[in-house]
Amino acid sequence: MNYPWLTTLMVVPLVGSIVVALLPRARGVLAKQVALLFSLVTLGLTIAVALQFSATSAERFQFVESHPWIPAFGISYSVGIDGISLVLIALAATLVPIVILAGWNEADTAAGGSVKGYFALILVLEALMIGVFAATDVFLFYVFFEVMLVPTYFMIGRFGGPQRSYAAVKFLIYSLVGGLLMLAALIGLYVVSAQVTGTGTFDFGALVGIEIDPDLQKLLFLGFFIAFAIKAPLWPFHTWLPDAAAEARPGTSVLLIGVLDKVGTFGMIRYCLEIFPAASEFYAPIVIALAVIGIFYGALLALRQHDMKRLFAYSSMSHFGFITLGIFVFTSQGQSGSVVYMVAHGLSTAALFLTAGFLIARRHGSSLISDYSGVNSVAPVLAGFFLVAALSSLALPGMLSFVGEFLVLLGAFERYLWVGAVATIGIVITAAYVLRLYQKTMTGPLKPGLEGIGDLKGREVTALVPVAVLSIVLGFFPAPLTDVINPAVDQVMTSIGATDPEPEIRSAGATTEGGSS
Amino acid sequence: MTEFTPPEINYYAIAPILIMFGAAIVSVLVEAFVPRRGRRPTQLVLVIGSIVAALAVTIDLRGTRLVTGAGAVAVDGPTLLLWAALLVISLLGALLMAERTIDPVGDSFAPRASALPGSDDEQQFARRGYLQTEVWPFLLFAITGMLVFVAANDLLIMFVALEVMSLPLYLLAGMARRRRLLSQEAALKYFILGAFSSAFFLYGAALLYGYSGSVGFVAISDALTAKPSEGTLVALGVALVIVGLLFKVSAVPFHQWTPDVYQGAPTSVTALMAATVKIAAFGALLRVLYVAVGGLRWDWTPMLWIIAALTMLVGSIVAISQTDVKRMLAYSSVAQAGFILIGVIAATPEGLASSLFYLIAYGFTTIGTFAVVSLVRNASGEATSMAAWAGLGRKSPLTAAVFSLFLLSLAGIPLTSGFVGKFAVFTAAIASGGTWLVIIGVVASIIAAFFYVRLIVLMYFAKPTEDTASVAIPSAFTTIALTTAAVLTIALGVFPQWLLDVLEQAGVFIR
Amino acid sequence: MNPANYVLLSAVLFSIGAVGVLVRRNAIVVFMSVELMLNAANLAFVAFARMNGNLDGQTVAFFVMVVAAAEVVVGLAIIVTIFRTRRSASIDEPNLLKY
Amino acid sequence: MTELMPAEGVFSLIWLLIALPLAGAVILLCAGRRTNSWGPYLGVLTVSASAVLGWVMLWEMLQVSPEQRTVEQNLYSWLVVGDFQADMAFQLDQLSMVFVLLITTVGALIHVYSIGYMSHDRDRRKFFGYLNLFVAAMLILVLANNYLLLYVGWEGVGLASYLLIGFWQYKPSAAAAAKKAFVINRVGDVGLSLAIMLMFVTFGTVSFEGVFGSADEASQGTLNAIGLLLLLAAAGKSAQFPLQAWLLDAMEGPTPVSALIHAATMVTAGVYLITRSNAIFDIAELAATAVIVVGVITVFMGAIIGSAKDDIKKSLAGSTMSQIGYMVAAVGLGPIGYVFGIFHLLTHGVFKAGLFLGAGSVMHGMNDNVNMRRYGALRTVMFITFITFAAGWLSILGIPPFSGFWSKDEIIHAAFEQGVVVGVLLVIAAGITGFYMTRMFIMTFLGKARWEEGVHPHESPKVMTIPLIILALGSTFLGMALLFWGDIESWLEPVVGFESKPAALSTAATIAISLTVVIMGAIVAYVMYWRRPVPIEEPRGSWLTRAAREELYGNQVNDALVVKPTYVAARATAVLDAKVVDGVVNGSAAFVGALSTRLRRYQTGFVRSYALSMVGGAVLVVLALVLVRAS
Repeated sequence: MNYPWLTTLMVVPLVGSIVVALLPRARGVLAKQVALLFSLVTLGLTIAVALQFSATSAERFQFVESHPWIPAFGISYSVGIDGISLVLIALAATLVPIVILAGWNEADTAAGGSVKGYFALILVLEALMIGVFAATDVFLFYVFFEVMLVPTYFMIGRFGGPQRSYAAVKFLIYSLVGGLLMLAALIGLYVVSAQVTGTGTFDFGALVGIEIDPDLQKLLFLGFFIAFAIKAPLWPFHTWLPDAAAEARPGTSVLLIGVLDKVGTFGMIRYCLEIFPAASEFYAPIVIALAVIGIFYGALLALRQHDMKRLFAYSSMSHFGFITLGIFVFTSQGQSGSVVYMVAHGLSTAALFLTAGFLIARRHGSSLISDYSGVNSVAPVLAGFFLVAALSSLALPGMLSFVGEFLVLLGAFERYLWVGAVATIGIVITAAYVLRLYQKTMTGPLKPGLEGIGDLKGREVTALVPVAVLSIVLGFFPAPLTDVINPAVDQVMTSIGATDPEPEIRSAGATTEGGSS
Repeated sequence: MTEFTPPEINYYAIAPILIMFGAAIVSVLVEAFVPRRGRRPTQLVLVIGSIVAALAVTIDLRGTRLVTGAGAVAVDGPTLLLWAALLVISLLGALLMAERTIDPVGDSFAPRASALPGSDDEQQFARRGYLQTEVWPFLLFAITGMLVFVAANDLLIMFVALEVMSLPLYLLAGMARRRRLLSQEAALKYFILGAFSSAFFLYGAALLYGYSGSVGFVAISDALTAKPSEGTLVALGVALVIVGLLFKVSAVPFHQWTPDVYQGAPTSVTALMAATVKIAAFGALLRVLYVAVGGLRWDWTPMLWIIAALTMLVGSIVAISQTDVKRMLAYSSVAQAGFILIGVIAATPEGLASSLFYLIAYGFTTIGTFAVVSLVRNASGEATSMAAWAGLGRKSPLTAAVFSLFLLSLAGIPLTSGFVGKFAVFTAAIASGGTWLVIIGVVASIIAAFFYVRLIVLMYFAKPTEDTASVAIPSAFTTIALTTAAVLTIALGVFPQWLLDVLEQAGVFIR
Repeated sequence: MNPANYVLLSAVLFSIGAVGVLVRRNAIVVFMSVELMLNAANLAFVAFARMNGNLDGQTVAFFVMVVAAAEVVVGLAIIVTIFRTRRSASIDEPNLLKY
Repeated sequence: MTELMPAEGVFSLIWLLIALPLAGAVILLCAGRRTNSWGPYLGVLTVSASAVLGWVMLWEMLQVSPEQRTVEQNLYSWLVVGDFQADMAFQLDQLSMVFVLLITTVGALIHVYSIGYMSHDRDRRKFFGYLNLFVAAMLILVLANNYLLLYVGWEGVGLASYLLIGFWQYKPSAAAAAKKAFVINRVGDVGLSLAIMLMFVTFGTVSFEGVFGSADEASQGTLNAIGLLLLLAAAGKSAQFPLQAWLLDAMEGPTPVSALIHAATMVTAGVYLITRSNAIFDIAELAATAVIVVGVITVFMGAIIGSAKDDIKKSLAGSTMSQIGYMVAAVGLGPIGYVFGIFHLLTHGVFKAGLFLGAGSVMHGMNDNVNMRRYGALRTVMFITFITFAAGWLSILGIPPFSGFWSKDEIIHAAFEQGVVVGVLLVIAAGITGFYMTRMFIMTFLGKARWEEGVHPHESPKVMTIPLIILALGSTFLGMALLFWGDIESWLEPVVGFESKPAALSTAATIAISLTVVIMGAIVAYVMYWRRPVPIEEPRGSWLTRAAREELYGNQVNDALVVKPTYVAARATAVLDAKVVDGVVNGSAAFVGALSTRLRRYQTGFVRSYALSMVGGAVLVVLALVLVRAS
């Protein structure tokens, strides 16, 4: 398989963005159509890649491409995907057309920028998102990681609410803080690799094996981890998120929280864990503590938000707590669960933000919960999707998010009984804030002024249906995800030298796969 | 009476210097003898031709590695590389200075520098459409000085080169057509402080001469090995020489001229100066530190360490509260000097290579930055007040995009040359044990990002107001300069390997 | 007389020049102070030449004199221009560029 | 452990039991309002088909020997990660068979009834969609062969319950009640999830077969922990103390919902869960005792609340709590009680559904007024409702030969076998039951009419009364049928391991005692509510009455112990977030900004000050070098 599939995946949206950007300013509709077309082509290519992906392959990375880029620093353009990257790329490729479709009119009223600009930025971002998950060279990853900031920054800052510039700057500065710390650690890693192997390298495969002095590992780990913790965002590095989510357009928020922030958790599982196993083990208790704090902190804050978008942001923070928790308990259930959760959260975030976005757009941009009541009676379809999104967010069994959340909690429980038990309590608060939101906005007597808002239109329904269907269908058939994730997680577990705890009693009925050892 | 043996001089090796010097003299003659009408075209042909010729020779010289003129001039890899960079950037600078379409009145220089601002005299000159063409000999002399400066292998030549480079620049700084008072003030400050700092340099040179019995770098280095015990004299000498050079690179606390001069000087001159003087001065500083007093490395490292940290932090922090674009960029150039110093301190071949990379990247980005500044105008000339930049992204998307590119490069965002430069110096520093300096550098980068981003915010996220400036449509001169800078900023960010290869081939300073 | 004393003298002259730059307000005087500093360096060069027993220092002194002369030309040009504009030779007066 | 039989013949259609109502739900919920006309019939059809299929399966099951009656159908591997495996697999045994029949049959009847009850609602297809969804989820719950799949059904019925309680969303009270039900249930769900996790950690599996097969190898501590967690789950779903507070509010939902979900089926899921996990509770003594305690407490709470409420549905809801308390107490008794718990569950499911539907029929005729103080003397105008309600009333009282008599009496008997205290308590509670049910019966159907003006009570249409009649027949005969003809004890024996112990009290004595007490309760009600006129305004009442009207302050306790502290914590977190966490960020930005304005002041614009700082810098550089050199 010599065809450079992954590069193609990046190039197509990039070309699309250039085409869109070159269209005349007045042809807004054409720009949208072209953008949608390119994103759909990318989705098609992604599906083609996914179909060719072999879950049982002995090779960790598939579709590998490697070309020297800056040999002076041991940097190469190396891409390749394992199961984890594959599902996240698929998530990105799925959400982009949905966001384009849902955001069809989002940029029309934007104060700051042109219509085609918005869609061109989305496509640039898609290329970068695919790149960041596909990179197998740490430097290349870093480049994508940082460059992603630029389109996102413009998407928030040019096409957002009244406070968008503050939010965009806060987002950027926060991210840059993380990015620069990571840069320092990255360079440190390179220098160490040069000392250990003779020639410095950024190749992920080569870096996984090398022995790093434990004290140094701890420092380097921190550099990477803080960058990822800011991106993810983990408590207490989260305060950029509510502002960004509140000010950005719903589509931007979907891509930002649904996909971009996953780079943080992806980075933790791929880079922090595998390159710095000893440090990961050392810091695991602290990280777990932060994650658990984040679960409750986000949930409690979500409970008293007056603004829908801020509520979603805090709820995401809570969810990211779960994801991080799953990663750092070093069990295959926890880690697979985290990856599933990443996908599930992407879908549920998309559903929430887009549905809320449709609602907000019908009320001239107010996202205050108190401005809504009884929407269900005038827009039942909208309310229905909102409910599905809410249920996905509270991880109702049968939804994909349940699979993720349960596995994460199970993984945590296996390793640290009390951590798992305490974190499980979080699901009650989640239910409370999600249903409180639904109750206040969708039910009750109709708020005056909402009479004429009208239900969802065909385009909007078309955008939401795939998200809802995927959430539910994958909830009952998660195998397409878990089949590709599990081998990758096993690799991670092997790299860090962790094994699942054995059950107290080997039951006769239990699966005995690998149990005889 | 010993017999006088003239030193052997490899004329071809120093041909770029000679070409520029010759061109400078011819240029003076042109001023004297060519009729007014024909001066500008003649000068332009002369300047561009000589620079291109010098550049061609420089390229032809690649691989040369020799010391000539009785040890006074070293032509080695770094020298040639710096020459090439200086010449290319000077060429871009010359193009900017040649621009005359963006200002309806003419070019950006006072028609008669000595005239009283606003006087009848001056107005008459303006009415007649007289143009200042003295700037061209000045430019050529300054370039000559820079070329010598980076090749100087003894303190005397270095001092002379310093002055040959600086004196024309002092004058150029004072020649702005608009805002004459500011321009003159900038010239005065630049001159007084420049002279002051060269006095320090010179006295330091005297002390080093007293210590080693020679002004040659190699001799000084040998003396340090021969008699390492004599401390104070050499320490004083090194300190004063370094102070003189740190002034030119605008390191804290010798930086205070920078914002005033950058702001007051005509923007095209600022562009030239910000890019080339920094390169030349760092070239000289590197040679002094690595060749002459490399043996004292452990002595000057702590001092430079502190200076670097201060430079990065003060430059970045003060830039935050600036309200004038040029002034902000001046503080940014202070901060950038600190980053380059990180690479300098590494004192390894990687340190040298990374500093050079950073310098070159910085040079192109900077000249591009100021080129954009020169285009953003309102009725009273250049609009350097930040308020006038609000909403520029809406009014002139392309200009704003290019400017953002430069800002992102200065901020060190990947896929720009600034990032690779930062990456290179940080790598060199960490490899030689400068981790904490890198961490300070990271902190400073974060602070610096703040003000770069602020400008982008202003351009894109603010609504245009009545005060928003408009972008002048430049002639081919500025367009070429701007495009080259932008292309190189991206090219060096995306495909830096060729320059890294060149740097590797260039090797280290010859001794 | 010990040549080292000339070095000391040069140091004193250098310091006087430096202090002069700091305390005097008239641009011309400030400029003269800078020249004094250059000449202090010259003195040091000559004294060191004597101590080191070679002529390099004296050669340098000649170069410095030329450079100083060039500096005078440029410096006076600038100062005179400013004087014509502002009718004052105080170097504290041009104070538009700050902060 | 019985052997699992592969799903063949009609049993290969186990999945269809669930798929039919699920398909109905999907069609009705996705197709929109255009299905309003035929949607209800589709709902009835799918559930009825499931019911028929269920009866066919029962028939088939009766054809094989008791050991072969456990059928397993494994559809696919649902969730496999590491050693964790949960299949999409169903297990149909005697216990789930019973539930399948209860759910589908009662469900079908209530669907039919709803056609009439909801005929004027503009969202009725949605209602039927939700009901279908509920039936499907409930079937998943009882058919799952592992705890994780059970959990899907468990939360699925919670969702359906949420949707149906809040069906009239425009009523804020309904929406609030729905949310409350879901959130309180989530507390129970935490218990269930933790129990599942603990099972996996202990046994390495979450399938029934695997867990029960090696339950005896686990330690007491672990089993007790699992048991208590399961009890927490059961308490949530079955509205047992201390998670009882949602059930009374849940009466905001349409009455068929109350009948189906909050009386007959869903609320009994807790009983099912404990019975299903009998292998654990048989060994975990502490947990089993806790089950009894919770059951008994709830028996009293429900009965007391039921005695004071004037809202007919809430009174019935209190009764439901109380009756489920009986079942829970029964299954806490161990092998002896499981059968009777399930037995009572079945009879209760039928007669309570009848009672609720009867109440619904009354409300239908009374313009949806639920206040019993405005009822009275309805026996003539709503004769069928009166008769069918009477059957339910006698059944719940435990008057022979009505269904409730057989099942409740067995529970009391079993309780006496276990210990006198529990037996006595349950008998006393039976007395209270006699009181409040008689009170309800009298206030509604007998005495003088206290109708509001403009109310013209009338009998409900046939589509509503026929289900009532069927359920009334069930209330009358089901107990006997199950006990004598169906032989429920031996039917369930393979699953729950029924055993008979020597009784402390003879059967006759038990019957005598409990009947006496019940009739005493009924007489008190007769005296209070028939002999004396019923005031239209509710009297102030004793402290116990007032407490009971306040649902024994359950909401207040929850508020004080959970809700308020949570909101206080949320507010504190918000302050922390804004002032400290974000404050540090904005603060450091402000600090740098302030530093910047401060530092730029040093750039005075005076050349001489620049020169001074140069000199200063030079001095420092010199000093640094000299000092380093000297050291």
